[in-house]
Amino acid sequence: MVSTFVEKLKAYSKPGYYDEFEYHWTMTIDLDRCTGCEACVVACQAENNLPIVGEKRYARNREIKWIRIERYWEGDYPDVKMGFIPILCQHCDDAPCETVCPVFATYHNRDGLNTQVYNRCIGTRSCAIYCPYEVRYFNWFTYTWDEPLEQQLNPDVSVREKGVMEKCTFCIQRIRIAKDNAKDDDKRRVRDGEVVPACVQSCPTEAMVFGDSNDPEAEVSKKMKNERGYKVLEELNTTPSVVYLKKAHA
Amino acid sequence: MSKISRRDLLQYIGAGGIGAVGGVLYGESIERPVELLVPQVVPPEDFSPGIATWYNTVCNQCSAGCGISVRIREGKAKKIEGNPVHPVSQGRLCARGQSGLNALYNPDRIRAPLTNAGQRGTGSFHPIDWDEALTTIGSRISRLKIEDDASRVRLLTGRVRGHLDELFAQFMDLLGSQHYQQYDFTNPSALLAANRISFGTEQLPYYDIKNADLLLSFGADYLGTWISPVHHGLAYGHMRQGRAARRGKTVQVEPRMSLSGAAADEWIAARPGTEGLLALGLAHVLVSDGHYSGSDRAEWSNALQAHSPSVVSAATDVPEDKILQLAREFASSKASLAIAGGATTAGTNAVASAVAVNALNQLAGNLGQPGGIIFNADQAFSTSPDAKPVGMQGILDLVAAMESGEVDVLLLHDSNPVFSLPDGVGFREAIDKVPLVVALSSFRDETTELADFVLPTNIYLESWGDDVPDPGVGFPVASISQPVVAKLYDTLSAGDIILSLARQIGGELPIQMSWGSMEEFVRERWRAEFDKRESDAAEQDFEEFWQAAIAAGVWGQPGATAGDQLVPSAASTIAAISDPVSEFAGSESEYPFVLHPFLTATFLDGRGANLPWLQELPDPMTSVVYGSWVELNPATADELGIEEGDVLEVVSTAGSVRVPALIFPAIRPGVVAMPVGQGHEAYGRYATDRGVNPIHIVAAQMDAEAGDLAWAATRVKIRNTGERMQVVKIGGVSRTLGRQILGPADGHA
Amino acid sequence: MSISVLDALRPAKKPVLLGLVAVLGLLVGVWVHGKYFSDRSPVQPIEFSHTVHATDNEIPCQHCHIYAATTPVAGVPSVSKCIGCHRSLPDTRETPEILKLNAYWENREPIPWIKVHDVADFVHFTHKRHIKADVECRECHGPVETMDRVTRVATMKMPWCVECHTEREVEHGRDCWTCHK
Amino acid sequence: MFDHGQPSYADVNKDVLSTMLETGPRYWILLGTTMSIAVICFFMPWLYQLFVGIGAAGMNRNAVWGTYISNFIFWIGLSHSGTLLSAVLHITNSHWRKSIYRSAEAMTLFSLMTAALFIMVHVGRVWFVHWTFPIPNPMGLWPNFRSPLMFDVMAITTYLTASSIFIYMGSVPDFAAVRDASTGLRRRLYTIFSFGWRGTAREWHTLGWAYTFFAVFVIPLAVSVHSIVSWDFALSIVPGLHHTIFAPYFVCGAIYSGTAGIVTVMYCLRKFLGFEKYIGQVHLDNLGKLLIALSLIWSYINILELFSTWYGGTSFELEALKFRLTGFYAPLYWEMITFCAFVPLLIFFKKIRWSWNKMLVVSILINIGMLTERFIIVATSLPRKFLPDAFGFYLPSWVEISITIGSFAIFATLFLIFIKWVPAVSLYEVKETLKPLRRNT
Repeated sequence: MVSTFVEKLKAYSKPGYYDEFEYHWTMTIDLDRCTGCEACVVACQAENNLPIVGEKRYARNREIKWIRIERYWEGDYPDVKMGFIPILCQHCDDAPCETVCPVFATYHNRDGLNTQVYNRCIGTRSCAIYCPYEVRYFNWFTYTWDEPLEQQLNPDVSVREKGVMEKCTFCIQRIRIAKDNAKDDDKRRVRDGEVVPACVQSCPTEAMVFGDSNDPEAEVSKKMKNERGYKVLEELNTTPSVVYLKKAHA
Repeated sequence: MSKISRRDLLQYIGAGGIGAVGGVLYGESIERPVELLVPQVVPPEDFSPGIATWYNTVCNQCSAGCGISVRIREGKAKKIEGNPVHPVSQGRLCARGQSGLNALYNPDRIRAPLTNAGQRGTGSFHPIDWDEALTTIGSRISRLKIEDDASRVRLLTGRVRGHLDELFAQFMDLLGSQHYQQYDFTNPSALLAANRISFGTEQLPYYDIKNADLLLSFGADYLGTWISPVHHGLAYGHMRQGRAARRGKTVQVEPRMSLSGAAADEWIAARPGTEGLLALGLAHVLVSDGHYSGSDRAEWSNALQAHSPSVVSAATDVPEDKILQLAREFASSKASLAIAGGATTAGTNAVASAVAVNALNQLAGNLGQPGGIIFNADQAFSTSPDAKPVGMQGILDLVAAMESGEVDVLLLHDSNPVFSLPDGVGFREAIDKVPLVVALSSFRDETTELADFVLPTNIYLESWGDDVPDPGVGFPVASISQPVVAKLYDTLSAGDIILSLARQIGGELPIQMSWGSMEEFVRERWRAEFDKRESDAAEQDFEEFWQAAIAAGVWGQPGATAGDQLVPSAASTIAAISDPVSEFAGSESEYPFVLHPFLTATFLDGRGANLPWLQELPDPMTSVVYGSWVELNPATADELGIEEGDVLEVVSTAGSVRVPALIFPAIRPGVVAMPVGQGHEAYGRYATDRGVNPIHIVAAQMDAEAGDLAWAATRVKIRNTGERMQVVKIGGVSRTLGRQILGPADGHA
Repeated sequence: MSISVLDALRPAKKPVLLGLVAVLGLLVGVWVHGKYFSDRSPVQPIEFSHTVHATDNEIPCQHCHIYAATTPVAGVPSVSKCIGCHRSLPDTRETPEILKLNAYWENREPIPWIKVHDVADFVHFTHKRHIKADVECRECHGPVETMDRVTRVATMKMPWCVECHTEREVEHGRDCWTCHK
Repeated sequence: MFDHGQPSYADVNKDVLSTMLETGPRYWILLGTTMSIAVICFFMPWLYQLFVGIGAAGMNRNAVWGTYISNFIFWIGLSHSGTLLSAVLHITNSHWRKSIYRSAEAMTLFSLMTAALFIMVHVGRVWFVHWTFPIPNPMGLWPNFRSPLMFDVMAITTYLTASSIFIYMGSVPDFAAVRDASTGLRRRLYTIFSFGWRGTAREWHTLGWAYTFFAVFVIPLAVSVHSIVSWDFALSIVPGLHHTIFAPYFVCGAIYSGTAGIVTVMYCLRKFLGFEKYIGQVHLDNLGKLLIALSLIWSYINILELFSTWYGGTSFELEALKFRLTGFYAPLYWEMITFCAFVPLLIFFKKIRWSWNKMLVVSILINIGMLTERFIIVATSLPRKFLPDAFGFYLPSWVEISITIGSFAIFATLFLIFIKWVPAVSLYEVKETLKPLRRNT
């Protein structure tokens, strides 16, 4: 009785309920390679059925971009520098958004992914409040596609209705397919490089690397060890799954 | 509780029953509606429902010629990615390329042949069927042909490569008209001209950024818009972090920071139009400091003596020691590379500047070196038959011809001079003098709107064709483009239209151009190439080769190198060195600012403006979406008391536009920059009436040598209209406020 | 204490109780619907009988639903598939239903079958997985081989899915993203 | 304690019951107006929002919470001190409470309901809001008990239940009185309401016991409720919200605004129902003193918050503070400080404290201040969190403003209905306060 209670308590103390993950999907983004070209942004829009919100709604900050490039100027003319940094869901292992959702619409799955279940979401938007990275996007309206643009919609990803929260999934549909193939291949594990999210795939400078950091041989695990590596807002202890590599100097 | 009477009992049962029925009805009401389950009549071989297939073809969003793979589910294109085996894109793709799907499924595509109801330019068209359109046009042309007046037929296309180009050429040739010309705003005319001068070959060499240690870019936004951005991106990534303990350095010279400028380690805002001069200054140092020790050193120093650092520094407003330091780095670094593009090659001194940069490369011995300039092997197959007029000079001649009534039939394909040339050129007016204007186009852009007949073309994702990337990649390569989806509407590929026109015209055309379709034509040509290479090959060998090529989307000979690298003597360059300073239209006193129109990575010269994904894509440097803006240096803005969103009237000698201001930290004072691409009057719901087109206020000047528009050689004045307009952008505060977002401060890393 | 709620309620007892009973009935109704009224058996464009095909002629399911084992979708047989067999069956060639079939084939028209089993668009369901897990077709589709007209036997709604996943202790069978997309 | 001479038991019944049994046109007009305002300003815009999507409101990517949440907190706040006050005063058996607590508790009830409405308006898919309750379901889905919002649901429902029972229990004898004074259908209804109350000593004893029990039970509950509401913010890591002080801050603020609210309601009761006899100077005086105390505590906590933020000196917190004090919404902030910290100091003067009109003004100003306080918390912190490039801005849309106005109408409507169904002043407790009977001539 007491022991089970203690167990439950332990479970609760871990946002994801998992002490270790089957796979631990992780991404590294090398800011020294990133040129801010935004190929990833469009790739994501194409892959994940992001709506075309239109100018009026943009003007009121109602855009939906699961991955966005943030821009930071340093210094002033003539010694002015621009720093680009792609910001997407960091899939924190201690994600504030997960604890606050009253209906478990967002939870940590066994792959260390911070997932969002659109069907379960009731739209309290508290997750967006609690998320320090502001990567959660809300469907303020029902979005439509001018015929025949809707023919492009990706059948592996559902189109979200108004009133639900959505965000980067690390292209979970691609992970799902990779796992499916691996399972058919007498239940082997997914190999490194088999899963490539749309943004990583498109990146012309190969700034992004994605993989399972549980696998020490995976490229991503090696990149994470780079001395330029850091995590954005690390001081908040949300233990993000996205590692950035700082821009190097000449 | 008292016992229940029968009457009560019945009532209870009644109530329960009603409830139950209600419940069942409710359950029924939440049933999903019935859908149909429609089988195929005959399933295709490779069909497996719910599983995606990938088809390879060639991207057509710009002239880089990236290979792409398109993801198909149940016959619909779902996503475009780079073709992993294609040497140009190597599996990667830029935002523009990926937005190709928006072109394919664009709601504003032309869905059937159109003819204008009565007068031209009103934009009132009504659909007709192909036969009618083709016969009308065909008969008109054939009459001219019979009257031996075929030279009154003109063909103006965009940048067309591969065998479609040959088809066009052959068509005009057989017709007996020498007037097949191309126009593309992004055509690197100045570079080609300069290379003709310096290297005696009018081709774009391969710029080996990948292996460079120091990349010195004069105005070339090689990561955003210049020549082959995706390939350069790959190269850049490798150059930065791909090599162990060897991080390449990049320096960018430009008046307004571009994507490449943001990526650069050093960003130098030289006085606009003097970048070439800076190059010469560097060259001077290379020679005078003895970094260069060629036999022709004397000639060099002689040619460069006028360009001592002090002089150049004064002219370019770049500190002298900076010039010295750069020059030394450039000379000392193992693999250095200088490139020119953008505004540097868009002044009245375009070619001179490009030559200056060539000189720099020659002095540093970068020719034919890894990490330098590598001349291409002979292309996979020569598809461009003969040099045809490309660029503004050609348009001017065409306009003159049209004005003087020498043109009876004007065939337009995939080119929009009305939008991408200054009004001063007078294309719009001249076209009125042409009795019959036929446009082969997928969208109703400004130029297409002026046509009598609009023949809708397939999107490249629906057409057969091929392409030879230019510049090449060091070895012979050719890409095949195949239809990846069944065509959506009653359209034809440009090639097929030409072929059926040929049939209509009759004479020897149908005999000479006997191919049933573009597909057949491309196949024929490839067989010819195949036979040329393996003369003793049997039919089914080719079949295999062909199938393999289609599957891969590309064919190449990685083994075959450029052969003997030509290292031209510097003499011609030395001879060509002049004083490259651009002349600007408008006096500095009256027009205090230099107008710096820049191509955006999203719209390029405006061809991307009808794609919603690109309209919604924040501009990389400013995060602005939809619409255009004019950039000012913060200091300038303070002086004039201008804030973001103030609508400014930007006036040049050629005209004026009204556009909201945006304060941009990385632009030279005395320069105002405007993005090119918006401000369409036609071109579909996403592009029309959005922002302004700076090219309209550019003075119609040219670089004589290159014969192309000097779009960066105009001065403007600005007036605050007092109106305000929101500049729609997603960025909030673009300073880190001391937060370690871009990484821990140094020493903590 | 002597405050008797029941006494106090006496005047209102009847209506209140009736109301309660009605509500109870409602719940029962919903449950009954889910359990017993979940069938759906639309009249199909061709009166196709699984009994004839599967029982009398003992054709295995996947002979016609060829994609079931390999793809997410089981797939209805293409018209060519039907015609393929029926061409070689002279005795059936004249029946009215076969004539309909021939008509479709000659006009190269697909047969507009009406969907009987349908899962919501936001559900990621794959036949392959379930067949690989040795789930019998009948476990979800019922004894189709005995149906002259196909009738749905299960709601195909989440409670139904979850029930089975729980029973069989499917690995991650109750993780939202196993079935939702 | 009665300004106008002591009334007799009969008077009490007459005065109070008359407000229920005799309804003049003025009442109907009043009710009609409030109702129509509620429909036009609250429910119609809400309907519009349901069709269009939450985008009808001014919220955006950077500020996903807005006026709805701030109003929710405001109304929860108002709900305090109703029941809480009444309970506290009951166990400290201070007599002056007796004639005001009924309406005070009613206030609690109705502001809670209004608050609950705001949750409905706020969420994106209100038609699924029942998922926040642990209802057994065949899909085996449960709410997330780690979520502060979940605590909220629990706390508020409990509080609502408790206070409704509390108020109902207190009214049972009065229902009986109404029953005896009325005939026909009304009589039958009140027979049910009053649980057949007969007024035996035993019943009185039971009632007293139960009532005290609930009084004790409600006090910690009330405190917990607003602490939990504050946790919606405080448990986040948003700069400007992540403060340990938040729970007491909110509780104090809640009671503060609640007490001010009571003053307003008292005023109305006197004005419109002629309860001058029962609600007198003494009540005003005591409430006034209470207000002073609360305002001082409130100001103290504010200063604490500012100080600790400034002293902590992290970039995030300082930025948030700077924006709050000097940013776009600074005027609102300083308005709040004036109304909630300085204006109440006037109550020190007897002149103010003893004048109903002046006190009305003060109490309303205080609640305006509290309303803005809630708004500022939401509007200045949420759009400016950690990543400057994602900084945004929040401006309420007409929908939000109109719904805010409408919510007051809803509250008023509920209250107007209430005074026709329940004696707005507790008959029997007032009688208790009367001096031993003299037959009056």
